[in-house]
Amino acid sequence: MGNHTISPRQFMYLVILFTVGSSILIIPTPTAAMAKQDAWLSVLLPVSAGTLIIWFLSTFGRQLENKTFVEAAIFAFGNWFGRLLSFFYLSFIFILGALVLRNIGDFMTTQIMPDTPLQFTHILFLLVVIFGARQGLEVIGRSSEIFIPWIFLLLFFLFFSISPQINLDNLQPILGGGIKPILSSSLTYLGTPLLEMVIFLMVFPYVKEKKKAGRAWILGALIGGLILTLVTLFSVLVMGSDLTALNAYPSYELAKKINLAGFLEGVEIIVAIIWMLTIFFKLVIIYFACSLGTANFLNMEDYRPLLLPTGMGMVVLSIVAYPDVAYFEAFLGETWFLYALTHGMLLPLIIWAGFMIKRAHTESS
Amino acid sequence: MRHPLAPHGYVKWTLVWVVMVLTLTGCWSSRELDELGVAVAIGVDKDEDDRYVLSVQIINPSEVASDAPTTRPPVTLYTTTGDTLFQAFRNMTTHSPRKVYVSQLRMVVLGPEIVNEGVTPALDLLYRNHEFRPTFFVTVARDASVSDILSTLTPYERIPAKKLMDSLIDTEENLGITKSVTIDNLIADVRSNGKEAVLPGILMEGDAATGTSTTNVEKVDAPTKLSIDGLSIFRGDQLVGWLKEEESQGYNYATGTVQSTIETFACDNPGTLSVEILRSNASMDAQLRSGKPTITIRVEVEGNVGEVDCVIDLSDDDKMKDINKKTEEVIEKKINAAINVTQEEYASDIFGFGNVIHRNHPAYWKQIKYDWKSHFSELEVKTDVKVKIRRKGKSTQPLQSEG
Amino acid sequence: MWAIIAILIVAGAIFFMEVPKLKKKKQIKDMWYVIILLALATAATLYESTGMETPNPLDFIQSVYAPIRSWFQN
Amino acid sequence: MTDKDKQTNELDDSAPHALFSRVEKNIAYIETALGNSTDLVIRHIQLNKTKCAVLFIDGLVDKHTVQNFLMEALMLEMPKRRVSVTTLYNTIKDASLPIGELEEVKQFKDLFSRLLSGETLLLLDEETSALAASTKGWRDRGVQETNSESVIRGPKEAFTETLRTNTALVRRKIKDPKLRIDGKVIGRVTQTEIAVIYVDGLADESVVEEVHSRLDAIDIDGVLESGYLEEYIEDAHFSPFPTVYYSERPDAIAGGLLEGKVAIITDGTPNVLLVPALFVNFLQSSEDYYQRYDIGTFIRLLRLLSFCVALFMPSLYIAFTTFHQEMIPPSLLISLAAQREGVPFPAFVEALLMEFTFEILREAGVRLPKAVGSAVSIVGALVLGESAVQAGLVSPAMVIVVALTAISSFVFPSYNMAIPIRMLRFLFMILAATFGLYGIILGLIALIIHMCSLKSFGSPYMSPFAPLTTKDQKDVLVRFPHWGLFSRPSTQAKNNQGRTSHSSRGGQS
Repeated sequence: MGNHTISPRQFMYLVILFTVGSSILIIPTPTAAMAKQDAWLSVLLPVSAGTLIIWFLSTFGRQLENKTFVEAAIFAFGNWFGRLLSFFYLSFIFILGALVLRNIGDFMTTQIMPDTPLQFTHILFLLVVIFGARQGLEVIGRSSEIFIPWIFLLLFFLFFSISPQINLDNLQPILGGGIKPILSSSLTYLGTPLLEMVIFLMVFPYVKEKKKAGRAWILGALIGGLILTLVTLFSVLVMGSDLTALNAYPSYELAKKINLAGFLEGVEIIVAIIWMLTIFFKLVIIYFACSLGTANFLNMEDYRPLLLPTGMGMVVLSIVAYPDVAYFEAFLGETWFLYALTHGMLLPLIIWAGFMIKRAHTESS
Repeated sequence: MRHPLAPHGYVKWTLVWVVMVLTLTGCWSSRELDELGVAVAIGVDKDEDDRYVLSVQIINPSEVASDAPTTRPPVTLYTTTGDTLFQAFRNMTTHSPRKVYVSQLRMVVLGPEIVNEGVTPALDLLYRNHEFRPTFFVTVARDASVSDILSTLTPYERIPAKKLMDSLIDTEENLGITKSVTIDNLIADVRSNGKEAVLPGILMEGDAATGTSTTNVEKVDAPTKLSIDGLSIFRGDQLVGWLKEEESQGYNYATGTVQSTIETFACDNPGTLSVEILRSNASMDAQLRSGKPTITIRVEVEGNVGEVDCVIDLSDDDKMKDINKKTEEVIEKKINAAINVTQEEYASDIFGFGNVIHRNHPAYWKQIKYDWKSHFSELEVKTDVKVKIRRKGKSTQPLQSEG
Repeated sequence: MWAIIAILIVAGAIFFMEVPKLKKKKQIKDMWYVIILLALATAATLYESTGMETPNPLDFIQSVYAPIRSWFQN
Repeated sequence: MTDKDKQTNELDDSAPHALFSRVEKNIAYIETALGNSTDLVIRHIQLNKTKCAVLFIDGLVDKHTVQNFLMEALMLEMPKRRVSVTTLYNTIKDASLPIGELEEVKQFKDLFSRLLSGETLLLLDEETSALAASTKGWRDRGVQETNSESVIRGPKEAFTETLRTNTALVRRKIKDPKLRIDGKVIGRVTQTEIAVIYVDGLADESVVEEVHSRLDAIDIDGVLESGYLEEYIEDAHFSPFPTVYYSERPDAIAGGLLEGKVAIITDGTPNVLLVPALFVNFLQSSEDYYQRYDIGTFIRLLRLLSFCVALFMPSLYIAFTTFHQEMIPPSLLISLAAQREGVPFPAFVEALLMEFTFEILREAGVRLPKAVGSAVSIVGALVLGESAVQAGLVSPAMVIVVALTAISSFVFPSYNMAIPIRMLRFLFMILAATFGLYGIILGLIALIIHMCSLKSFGSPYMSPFAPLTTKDQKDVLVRFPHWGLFSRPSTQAKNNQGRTSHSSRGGQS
């Protein structure tokens, strides 16, 4: 499908952006609500556990050689059952895409432009995403190389300029509530970026140097996880766990508190820019994976014609997906982890098993 | 090479046009600068009918920015009422010709009624609404109505809210008798079990009526003045009392927020000696002995000899040690006074001893968390102040000599 | 009303952007897939724009996972 | 097919391919073909009893050469005894004429192109081939100082309208036998000469091939300027960004050739094309390499900054003042608000108005005769700076913004790059007016994606940023000292990477 191949480094950048995107909005609040001052631990802990998941996914990806996940499912389980499994996978991606889109829309209409209708915010964002996805993976990878330094620079600026307001007391007592709330709140992180990584199995075939790419995947997830840990850590350090949990968008509130030398104020828009960039890349990957998967599913030559119709559907779903923010919080807290677990872990395991058996079978015969 | 008219190009430009049309359909959230009433201070109180009274001090930009002196005041005050604060805000539109814009808000003044009744309902809006940034200060109007304070014009600094903010920060930094509190600090303290809130007070001297007129600022010594005054003590979200100046200082020493101040004490010989405090550091610890917590406050202070109005041999090391010790005593006395008054009179843990216990002994804290108020009054607190006087200023000896 | 017109215009624009291209490339099967998907998406959008209660897949997911969740929590 | 096409084709088709043997017939034919043009000079002479004719176009030939070398030689140096026409022809061709370039012409088509490009033809009776002597010489502007790309330090000379002069200017810079100059003629009617120049061994063969094949594919009646070619050979037709670099400066072109690029010189224009062109090339000036590296680096960063300023300043101003007032420092906000009191338009319209006014002034300034130019600038300054503000039409802050934007857009060494900025600026202003920073950021993302998707003759437009090549970063935003620039850009010069030896730095280190 065209000449889109990306280098392991570009792939790593995409993984970082994917990990940070939208999780940076979602993670701090529920973790601080549950794990209180240990919220950062409940992000750091699953980052290490996530290495295992990604190791499995990347090994699987290497064994797939140049097949995408959907192609592998069809190869392993045949035209009908394989397609059924792929359908679950694709619907997972599609729903995730709609939720991510809604995340940025919610954020924008809550914090920055309350009078702008949600639909238009979504449509504009999605148009740019479609534009990006249409250019293919190669261009997405290259533009990630342009943006990554800026994201790091802005993050550094955020951390640096908020550091005078750190209060170390906010972190104590460490492990004051025991390990249990940390474990249960770490499910949020597992569910939100980590298990979603299965989407990269649609991208992985297009990465050059598979061995290096596997390492880049793990490294990218680690760096992304570290950024999220830092964001959570700083939120708690500056605002305390109570206010972090109270805020819908703690990292944005964090940036609002920046006041350097009395004149550098009101720079919270910097955080909004980080979010928009990371969420953009997350969505573009999701979108690419979704339409490419659908094209594979339907045996189409090119995924590009699918982009616009899919976009229409995604805008609708993003609007109807939840009536209010409370519904989303409940969904995220209660169901999402299980949903992500079945699609992000169970499904690849099944297909991996089927794929290995089938491959051994075809090789022997 | 792709053909010039490959479909790719069509799509790209169609997208561009869709975006253009989409964007041209509306500018939903935009507000022109000249449509904004930039609010710098907000006053919240309640009237006799238990309705919220909202006063908003709005900048009159052309007056503030212009070089030519005018007779119109630099700020305007609008006051509305409403069943909720939000409603009062919306009622503002009937008074103010412009949309009230609060992102540049510097100060919120809470009225006597509302602080006695409980501030949480008022704080909710101030924290929930996206336009409010969490950097403005919250203060309490002391013995004056909120609208009187906010309608007082200040000399020298044209915007009264800015004057209030500046003097609040200056008083905090140079005198240590007050403490600036931003909205998120206040909310965190009000919501926390192990710490109670304090808020600085604003005092109005002089006649309220003269303060509102520009004649107030035309005199060299403005008849009506605003000043920052001490700290108020909260229990939960209600005001329960005020700290005296010295107690406020003691409070700031204990929490380590003193940046610079003056301590004065009597010499052995008649006269006084003042020490300029340059920096201070405080830490609190909780020890658990036989199931009873003890708090130790350690304060480290560094300073200079500031003013000597008595006869003393400053070249004598023992004398310097003596000054150290005396300063320590003065500071310790202030801290203890603050602790005593909060423990005995108000039963309000403004020092955050509860949080200290939580940090050091989480398990114990869990047992007493909900019963903390009663425990607080019996809490044993030790103070340990260390003062280091480093320098004596330009003169080596006092001007007064024994001869 | 305006919403419906706008949706139809957008759907029409997408149709004319994608379908003739595929037809020219003789990818007839792909063309039909695109038309079907576009029709589905347009229908969903129209349905949503009329303000009727649109079925929400998240409700469905929640109901499917409800038993597992209660088992998981115990 | 248009009428014009038909005509040219008729001429081509009806032309007999070979020359006639009678000189009158040939001359008659040529006269008809050229429609008895008054600038066609035909001199009939008798050489050794053979009828001959010398033909040239007045104004295109150097008359001095024609008289002193050609005519004189023909008339004075001819063999006295009678010889056959063939011998005479051969003698003239091989021995008699003291002229550098002399070629045989057998076809009318060839004859016309030579005649019309300034060569002098010698026709002999009973001979079916003519002799074409290169006597080209016409009024030439001469090598002058460039107006559009001036530098403080560095050579002042610029290309001229004459192809040969231009190739010579390049040759003078690069005296390597590997410098290749391939000739081409494009344009059915104009028959414009094109030269493709590259350094063999440095330039990527596939790029050279690509340049040739793209040029060969062009079918156009006329090429009056290199812009005609640019539009045909550029990669991104639907992009505001230029993917072909052009310059008037021989040193800039020579520098490009040394980096492994390919230059295309078009006769009749001083603007020489250079491919592949990357985004960063447009932000670099040849002067960067002449000044010391620290100031070179500083200026490059300054250019990038002014790129951003020129592109985003008005839209950011709109976004901040109408959407994100919290980002403006309080005292600035107050003074901005005071300035805006009484301005009748929204900030967006105000900005649009001023930007358009500025664009009009700029265009007027370019077109107007120099004498009137100063009048325009006075009016412009008054309109923009004083009256509009005093009339309360715009706020002073907006004037500052527009002025800064305008100045910033003049910083680029290549005029090319200012064009996308001028156009995209308005797009960003619309986005800012409707979605604030949200719109600007989305627009920026789309812009970067678009730029990343561009390619110029196989090189990614945004390289060496994307894809990131660490070792090429030495000569992008920062300029390393020449002794530190070890390698050529890796996307273009694939074959020969080494640029300097590592130990060639003099002085004490």
